[in-house]
Amino acid sequence: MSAFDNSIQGLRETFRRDQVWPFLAPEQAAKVDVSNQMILYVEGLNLSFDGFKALNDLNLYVNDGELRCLIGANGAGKTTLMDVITGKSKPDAGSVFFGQTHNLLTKDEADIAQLGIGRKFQKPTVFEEQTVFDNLELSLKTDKRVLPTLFACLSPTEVDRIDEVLSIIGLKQQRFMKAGALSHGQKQWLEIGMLLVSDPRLLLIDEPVAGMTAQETERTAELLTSLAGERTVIVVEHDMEFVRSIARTVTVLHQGSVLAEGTMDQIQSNKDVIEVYLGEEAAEV
Amino acid sequence: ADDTIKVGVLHSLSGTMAISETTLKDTVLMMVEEQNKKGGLLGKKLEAVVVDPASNWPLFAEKARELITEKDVDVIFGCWTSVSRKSVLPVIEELNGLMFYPVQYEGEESSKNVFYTGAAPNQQAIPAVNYLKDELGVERWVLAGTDYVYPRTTNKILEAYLKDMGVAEEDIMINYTPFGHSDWQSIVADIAKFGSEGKKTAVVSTINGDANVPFYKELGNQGISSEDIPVVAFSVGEEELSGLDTAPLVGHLAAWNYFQSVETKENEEFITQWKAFTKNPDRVTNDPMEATYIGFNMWANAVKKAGTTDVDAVEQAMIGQETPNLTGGVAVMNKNHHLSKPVLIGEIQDDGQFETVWKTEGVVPGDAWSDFLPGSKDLIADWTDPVKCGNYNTETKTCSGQNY
Amino acid sequence: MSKLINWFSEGRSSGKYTLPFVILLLAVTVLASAANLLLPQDSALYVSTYSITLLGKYLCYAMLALAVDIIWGYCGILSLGHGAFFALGGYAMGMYLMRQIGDRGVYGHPILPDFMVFLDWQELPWFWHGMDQFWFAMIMAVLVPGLLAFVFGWLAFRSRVTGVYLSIMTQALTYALLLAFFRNEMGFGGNNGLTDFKEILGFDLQADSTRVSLFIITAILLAVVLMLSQRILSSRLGKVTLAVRDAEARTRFIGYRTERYKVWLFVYSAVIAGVAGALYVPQVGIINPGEFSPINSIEVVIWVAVGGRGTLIGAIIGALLVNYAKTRFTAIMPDGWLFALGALFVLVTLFLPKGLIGLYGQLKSKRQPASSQEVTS
Amino acid sequence: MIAMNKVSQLYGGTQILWDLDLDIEPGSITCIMGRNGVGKTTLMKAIMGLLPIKSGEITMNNQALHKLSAERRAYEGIGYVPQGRDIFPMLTVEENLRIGLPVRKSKEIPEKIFELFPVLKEMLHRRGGDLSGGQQQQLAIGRALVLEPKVLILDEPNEGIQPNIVKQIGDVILKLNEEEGLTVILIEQKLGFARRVGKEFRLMEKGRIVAADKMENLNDDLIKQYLAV
Amino acid sequence: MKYLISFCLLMFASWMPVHAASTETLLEQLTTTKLSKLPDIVEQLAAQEDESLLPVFRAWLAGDLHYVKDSNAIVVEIDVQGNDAYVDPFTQVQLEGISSKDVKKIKVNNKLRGLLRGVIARLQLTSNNADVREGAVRELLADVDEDTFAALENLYPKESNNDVKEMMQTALSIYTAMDKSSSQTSRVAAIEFLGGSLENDVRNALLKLSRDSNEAVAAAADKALVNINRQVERYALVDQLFFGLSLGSVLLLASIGLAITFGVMGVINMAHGEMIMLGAYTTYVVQLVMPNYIDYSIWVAIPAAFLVSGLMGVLIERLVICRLHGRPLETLLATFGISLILQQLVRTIFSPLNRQVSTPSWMSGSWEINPVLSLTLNRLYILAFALLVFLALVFILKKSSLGLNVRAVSQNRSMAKAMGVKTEWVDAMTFGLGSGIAGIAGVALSQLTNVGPNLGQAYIIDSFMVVVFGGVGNLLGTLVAAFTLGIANKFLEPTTGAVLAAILVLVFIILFIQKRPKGLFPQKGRAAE
Ligand SMILES: Nc1ncnc2c1ncn2[C@@H]1O[C@H](COP(=O)(O)OP(=O)(O)OP(=O)(O)O)[C@@H](O)[C@H]1O
Ligand SMILES: Nc1ncnc2c1ncn2[C@@H]1O[C@H](COP(=O)(O)OP(=O)(O)OP(=O)(O)O)[C@@H](O)[C@H]1O
Ligand SMILES: [Mg+2]
Ligand SMILES: [Mg+2]
Repeated sequence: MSAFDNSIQGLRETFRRDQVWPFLAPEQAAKVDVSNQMILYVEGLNLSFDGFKALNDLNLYVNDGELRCLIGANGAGKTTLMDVITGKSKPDAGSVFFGQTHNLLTKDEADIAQLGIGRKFQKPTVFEEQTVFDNLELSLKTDKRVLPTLFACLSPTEVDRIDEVLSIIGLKQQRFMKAGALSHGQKQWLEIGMLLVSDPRLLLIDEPVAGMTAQETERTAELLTSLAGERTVIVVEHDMEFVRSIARTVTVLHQGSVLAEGTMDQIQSNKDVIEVYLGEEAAEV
Repeated sequence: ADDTIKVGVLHSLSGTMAISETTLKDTVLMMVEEQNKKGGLLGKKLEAVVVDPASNWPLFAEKARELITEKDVDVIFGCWTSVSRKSVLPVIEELNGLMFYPVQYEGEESSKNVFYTGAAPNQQAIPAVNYLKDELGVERWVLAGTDYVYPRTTNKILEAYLKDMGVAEEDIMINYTPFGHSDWQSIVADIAKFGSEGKKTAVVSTINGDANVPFYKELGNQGISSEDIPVVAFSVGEEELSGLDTAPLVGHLAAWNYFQSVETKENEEFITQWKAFTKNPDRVTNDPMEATYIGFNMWANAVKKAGTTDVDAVEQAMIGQETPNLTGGVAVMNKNHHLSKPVLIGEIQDDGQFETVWKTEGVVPGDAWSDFLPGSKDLIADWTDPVKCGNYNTETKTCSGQNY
Repeated sequence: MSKLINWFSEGRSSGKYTLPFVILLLAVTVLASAANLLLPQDSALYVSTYSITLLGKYLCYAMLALAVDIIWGYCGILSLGHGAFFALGGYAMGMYLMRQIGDRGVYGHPILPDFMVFLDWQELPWFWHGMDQFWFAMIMAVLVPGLLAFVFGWLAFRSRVTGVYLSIMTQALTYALLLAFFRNEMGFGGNNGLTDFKEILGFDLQADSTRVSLFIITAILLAVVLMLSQRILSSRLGKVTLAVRDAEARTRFIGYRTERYKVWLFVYSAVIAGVAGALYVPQVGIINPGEFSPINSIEVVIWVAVGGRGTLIGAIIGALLVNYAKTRFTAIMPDGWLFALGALFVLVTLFLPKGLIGLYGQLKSKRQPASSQEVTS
Repeated sequence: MIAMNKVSQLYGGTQILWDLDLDIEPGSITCIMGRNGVGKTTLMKAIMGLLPIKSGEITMNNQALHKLSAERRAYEGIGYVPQGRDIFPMLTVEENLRIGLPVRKSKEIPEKIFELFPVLKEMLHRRGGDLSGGQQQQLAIGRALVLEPKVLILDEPNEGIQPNIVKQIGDVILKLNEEEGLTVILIEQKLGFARRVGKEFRLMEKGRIVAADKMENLNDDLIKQYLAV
Repeated sequence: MKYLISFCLLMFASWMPVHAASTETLLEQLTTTKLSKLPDIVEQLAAQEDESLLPVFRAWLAGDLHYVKDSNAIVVEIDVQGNDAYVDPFTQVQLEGISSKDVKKIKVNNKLRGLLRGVIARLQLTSNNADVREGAVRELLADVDEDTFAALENLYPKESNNDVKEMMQTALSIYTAMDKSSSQTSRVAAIEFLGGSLENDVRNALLKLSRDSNEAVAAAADKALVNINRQVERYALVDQLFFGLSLGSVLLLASIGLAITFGVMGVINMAHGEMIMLGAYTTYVVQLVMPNYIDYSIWVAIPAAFLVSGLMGVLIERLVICRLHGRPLETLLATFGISLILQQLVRTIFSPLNRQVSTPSWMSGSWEINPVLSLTLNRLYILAFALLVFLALVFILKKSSLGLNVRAVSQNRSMAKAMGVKTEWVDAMTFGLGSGIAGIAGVALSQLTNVGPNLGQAYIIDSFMVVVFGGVGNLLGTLVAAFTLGIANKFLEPTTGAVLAAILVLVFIILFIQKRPKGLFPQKGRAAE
C-alpha cells in the first residue's frame, strides 16, 4: 500500500460513523488489574518534611479483598501514608501501584478517587453547608465530569441506595439537616456513609470509631467486616478491642516504616510493638 | 418653578477629579449669587442645581440627562476632563441643551451646544513654545505628559510645530506616564540626562492633575532648577501650587490665559469676591475659574440679548459676545464657539503665585481644529449662516459628523 | 431537546422565588416601557426616557452582580476583577457602534473612527476588522471575556490558587487591563474610550423606541440568565459548586475535578458579565477604561453583599438598590452622599449579615422562632 | 465546685440543653456519657463560656460564672481540652504552650508538661498543625495544664491516641487529681477508660442529665438504656 | 561704609568704559527698568566686580530684593519669626518702620537668575570658604572664557585647597583643550586630564572636542569620553538600584500596616489607605500648628500620626470589626464603607484640595557622591525610615506577647479565649497598631506626593498586591515583595516606559502566583492546605 492509501485509510478510520472520535470517547474507568491477587503495592516510600522523615523506606502490600488493620504510635506515619496513596502528598521516593497497572503517583486526587479509592479522614470532613442527603448524593459513584454532572438526575436506584446507607449510618432523621449541625460522632458516621455510597474498590479508613460508643464501635466493626471480601479495606485505629474484633492481618508502623506484620496475636506478643505502642498492660489482655 | 432660571452645575465633587472641579462648582455658585444680587436675569432669579457625577464618566452623561430633562435647567456649567465632556456631548446634543466648558483642552471639537471658554492648544502650547525658544533659547525639548488624549494631541501638534521650525528628531524626547503617576525618579533622571548634553533644554509638561506634585518634588530633590531645565506646564495653576511647597519650583513656567497675580481692577474685585464667598482669605483663583467667569457673564449677556433662555436663541446671541477679561482686554466669542483671549506666560514664585513674564500682544483666537494635524488641517467650525457646522471641510465643502 | 426542557422544568422547585421575581421584573419592564411610549409626557404616570435609560443601566449592573454572585456566592471565588469582563464585553459592543458611525464621524473618514484619524492612524488595527458586523461583534462580546476567563481560570485554578491570592490576582488582571486600555497605542481610544455612537443595527440610538427596546432586551436577558443560573445551580453541578466552596479538597477526594468546575463556572460568569457590558454600552453611550478600575469591581462585590450573597435574586436587588441610592443621593446631597452610602454599607454588614434578602428571613424567624425546632426532634 | 442550674442552650432555633442541672464535687472525677449528639460537647462549651446560655445559671464555688467571659473563666481556673483538639495550627508547639503563660503568671513552660508528654519536647519547634492526630491531642492536654487549672474539662481526650499513651493519660489524670486535688470533668465513650479513671458518672440524653451516681454503680441496664444505639 | 562704597565707585568709574554708569545709578535703575531690560543692568553691575554687591545679587537671586516705594532704596526681605522684615543689603541693619505694603519686589526671571548665578560665582572665586570657591569654579565650567581663564590662572598658584585646585585645573584644562591656538601636545595633555573628571560640563566639552578638526585631539577626546561613559553607566546602574529600593520602601511603608491588619488579623481592610491619608493630614496639621519649626515638625508628626490613625483604628475595630468575627469577607464591605466615609470627612474638613506639606530643610536636596551620582535625601531618609519601622514592628510582634496572641486569636478565636487570651483587647491593639503604622507611612508619603483625600486610594491596590505577593501573614515576605516589585519596576521602566512597566509587573505577579500559589513566603504545613 502506498503512503497515500495509508493516509486515506487513516482518514476513513477517523471518520467512521459507527464510533466517536477517540478524543471524544468517554474515558473508560479502567479496570483494576488484580491478577496477582494484590491490589496495592507500596514500595520504598520516603517522605520527609523539613528534614523530618515521616515515611522511611516503607513497604506495604495489600491483597485484593483483604481487611487490613494499620496501627502504630501517634506520628508513625499512618495518615501520611494515606495521604500519599490518595494523592494528597507526593513522596520523595518510592512507588505506589493500584493493581498491576495504575501508578498512583502520577495521578491526582480526583483521578485516584475515580479509580475507586475512597477515604475517610481522621478529622471528619463533610460539606457543612449542605444537607446530609446532598452529602451522600455528591459522593455517589457517577460520572463526575462537568457536563454530565450538570444534567444529572437522581435515578430511583440511586435514591434507594442513599436511603439504604442513611439507615446504615443511622442518620435517617437528620437527612435534611445541614451536615455542619451534626455532632462529632454523627459526622463520623456521615463520612462513613459517603464512603459507602461511592462504592469504592479500596477503602482507606482513618480512625473510624473515635468518639463512638461501645455499641457503635461494634456496629462499625460489623460493617467493615461485611465490606471486606468484595472490597479491600485498610483501617487505622487505636482502639485495640476494635482492631481485635475485625483484624485478620495487622501491620504496625513505627517511625515511618513497618515494624511488624502478622495476626493480632502475633502482634500483641511482639516485644517491640509492646514497647513502642501497646504498653505492658494492654499486652496482658 | 417657572419663575427661576435654572443653572445646572455638573462638576465632580467626589472621586479623583473633585480636587479640581469643586472649585468650579463654587465659582458658578458665586456667579449665580452675584447675578441674583444684580436682580437676576430677565426679571427672574437664578437657581443653581448642583449634582455630583463623582468622577465617573458614564455618570456624567446620566447626570446631564437628569439636569436637562428632570431638573429642566437652562444651561449647564460643567466638566473638566475631556472624557467627561465626550460622555456628556451626545446627551446635550440630543436634548438640545447648552453647556459651558471652562477648561483648556485638546481641541478637535466644536458642538453647537457647547461653548468652550478654556484654551485651545493654539492658545497655550504654541505661544509657550515660542517663548521658550525665543526668550530662553531652548534647543532641546522634552514633551512629558500623562497618557491621554489632551497631552497626546498637544504633543503631536507641538512635535509637528517644532519640526517645522527645524528642531531635529533627536532633540525631542517624548514621555508618557499613567494617571496619578507618583514615582518620578527615573523619568526626572532621564530628563536631567537629556538636558545635560550641552544644549539648552526645557520640559513642556502636559502632566495632569495629581501627578504634578510628586513630579515637581522630584525635580526639586534631584536639584534640577528652573535655570537648568525650565518646565512649562499647561495644567499647573495657582490651585495646584497651593498644595505644594513652591520654594524649589521657583522659576518654572506655566502658560495660561489668566494669572491671579495680574493686577487689574476686575481681577482684584474678583479675587476679593472669591475670598469672601469661600470665607477663606487664602483661597486662590485660577484660569478655569476665569473661563467660568467669562462663560457665565457671556451667557448672562446673551440671555439678555436674546430675551429668552431658549437654547437656539441664546446660542446665536452668544456668538460675537464680548466680555472683559480679568487680565485686561476683552474676550470675544467666535463663530467656532471658542474664545479669543490673551496668552500669558508666568514664572512660579515662592508664594505660589505666577509672575507674568510674557504676554501676547493682542488676543489669540481659539482654534477648534488644529492646523498642525493632518486630519484636521482642512476643518473649520462656524456656527453662523450659511455654514452652520462644527466640522466643515473647506476642501470638500461638506459638513460631516453632525447629529442634526 | 425534550431532555433539555425536562431539565429546565425540574429545577423550578428549588428556586421558588425565582419565577415570581422574573414575572415581577418583566411586568415592571413592560409597564414602564408602555408608560414611556404610550402615555403623553404630562401624564402623571409617564415614565421619562431618563428613567428608562437609568433602569436599563441598573439592569445591566444587576446582571453583572448576578455574574459575581454566581462565582462568589456559590463557588467561593471572590473575584475583584469582574469589571474587566464587563468592560471587555462593552468594548466589543463599543467597537461595533463605532464602526457603525461609518463616514458620519467628524472627520468624515469612511473607515477609521474619529479618534484614530485624530491621532493620525493610517489604517485600522487588525482587531477592529469584522467589528462592523453585529453578529461578529456580539460573538466577540462573549468570546473575549469567556476566553480571558478561561485562560486566566485555567492557569489559576490548575495551580490551585485560592482565597485572597486569587482575589488579588483578579484585581491585578483588571488593573493591568486598565493601564493597558489607557494607553493610546492600544487602539481603543485611550482614556476617552469610545463615544459618540449613532445607531445600532440601523436604529437611531437616541430614539425613545430604541431605548425602550434596549431596556426590554436587557430585562429579558436578565430574566433568562437568572433562570438559567438558578437551574444550573440547583442541579447537581450546583451542589458540587457549593461543595467546592466549602471544602474543595474534600470534593477532590470524592472524585470531582474541582478546577474544571471552577473554570467553567468562571467562564460562565465572565460571559454573563460580558453580555451585561455589551448591553450597557449602547444605553449609557460611552465605554472607557475607567470601567476596568479595580474599585468598580469591588463595588460590584459590595452590591452582592448588600443584597445577600449566595442568593441570585439578592444580587440583583442589591445592585438595583445601591445604584438607585447612588443616583438619589448624588442628586439630593451632592456634598454628603458618600457619608450616606458608606453608612449604608457599614450598617448592612453589621445588622443584616445575610444582606437584604436575609432581612426577610430574619423577620420571618423572629415571628415564628420555634419553627425550625421540629427538624431535630 | 461547679454547679449548673436549669441551664438551657440553643443553636439558632434548635434547643440543645433543656433545663439541665449538674453538680460537680471539688476533687472529683466526673465522667459524662451519652450517645452521639446528646449535647455533651455543648454542655462543656457552656461551662467554658464559649457558647452563651439562654437561661439558667452556672456557678463555681458559689460564684456566678455565667456572667464572666471565657477568658475570665480561664483565669478563674478552668482548663479546657476540646473535642477535635483545636490546636493553633500555625503556631509551633512551644507557642501553643506559651499562650497560657500569662494566666499562670510565669515566664516558663512548666517542665512537668514535658515529663508527661515527652513527645512535645521533641516537637517543640514544629507547627502544631503538622503534628499527627495523637500528638495534637497530647499537645491539647498539655496546653490546658499550662494554665494550672482547678477544674480540667476533657472532651474525649483519648480520641486517636495510642494505647500506651491512653493509659498514661489516665494515670496523669488520676495523679493530678490525687496529688493536686484537681477536679476533672471527662467526657468519655470508652467504658473501660471511664471505669478506670472516673469516680462518678452522669448520663445524658437529649440535653438532660438522666442519671448520676458513683462509677461503681454504672450497671449494664443503664448502659443499655442510655448508651446503646 | 557709604563713603567707602562711593569711594570705590569713584575708583572704578575712573577706569571703566565711559558709558558705564555708577553702581548707585545702576541700583537706582533697578527700580524703574522693565524686566526684559534688566539683564543689561546685571551685566553692568557685574562689570563693577564689586564684592560688596554680593548680598544684593544673592537676595535678588532668591527673590528677596525689594525697593521702598517712596525712597527707591534697595532693601532685602528677611524672615523674622514668621514676619517679613527688611534690611539694608550693605549694612545688614534692619530697617524699622517698613512693612510689606511699602515695598515692591524687584522682579527676577530665569534669564536673570542664570546671569546672577554666574556673577555671584565669579565674585566668589576669592571667598574664604573652600566649598564656596569650589562651587564657584564649577559654576564657571560651562563656559570658560578668556577672562575667567586669566582670573583662574592667576588664582591657581595661590589656592591651598586641593579640591578647589583640581576643579580649577579642570576649568583651565577645558580652556586649553578648546583653545585651537595652543599646541597639540598641551591640548591632548589637557584632554587626558579631563578624562578623569565626571563633571557634566567636561563631558560636553569633550563631546565638542571629539569633532575637532585636529585628529589627535579628537582621538584623545574620544578615548576620554569612552572612559567617562563607562563610569557614568556604572553609576547609572547604582542610581537605578537606588530608585528601585526607594520605590520599594514606599511600597513597604504603604503595605506594612496592611500586613498586620490583613496579613495577621485577616481583616480585608479597605480603609487602610485612609489610615495612611489620616497620617498625612496629621502631618499637615502639625505643620500648621508649628509653622516656624518645620524642621522639627516631622518628629512631632510621627507620633501624632501614629496616635491619630491608631486611635481611629481602635475605634473602627471596636465599633465595627469586632462584630464581624468569623466573617472575613464582610469586613471588606464594612471597611469599604468606612473608607468612603473617611474620605468624605476629610473632604469636608480640609476641602477637596491638596494640602501643602513642606519638606524640612534637612530632608531636601540630595547627597552628592560625585557629579553623576547623587541620592536624593528625602528618599534616603524614607528608605531608612521604612526599614526602621519594619524592624520595630518585627520586634514588637516577636518580643511582646501581642504577636503571639494575635496569631492565636486569628487562628482559633474561641480556643484562644479558653486559654485566657483577652481577645477583644488583642484585636483592638493589633488593629490599632496596624492602623497606626499606616499613619506613620502617611507622614513619609506626605513628603513625596499629594496630601489630598485620594491619597489612600492611590496606595490601597499596591498594598494588597505587595502583601499577597509576599505571602499573607509573613512580614518578611512583605519586605522582600516590596523591594522586589520596586526594583523590578525601576529596571523595566527605562526600556518600556512607565505604563508598560507597571503592566508588566502586574503580569509578572499574576504569573508568579501560578508558580507559587501562596506568595513568595508561603505558610507551610498541613494546616495551610
Ligand atoms: N506537612 C507536614 N509538615 C511537617 N511534619 C508533618 C507534616 N505532615 C506530617 N508530619 C509529621 O509526620 C509524622 C507522621 O504524621 P501522621 O499524621 O502520618 O501520623 P499518624 O500515624 O497518622 O499518627 P496518629 O495516629 O496520631 O494520627 C508526624 O510526626 C507529623 O508531625
Ligand atoms: N453549630 C451547630 N449548629 C447547630 N446545631 C449544632 C451545632 N453543633 C452541634 N449541634 C447539634 O447539637 C447537638 C449536640 O451536639 P454536641 O456536639 O454537644 O453532641 P455530643 O454529645 O458532644 O456528641 P458526640 O459524642 O458526637 O461528640 C447535636 O444534635 C448537633 O446536631
Ligand atoms: Mg493519623
Ligand atoms: Mg462531642
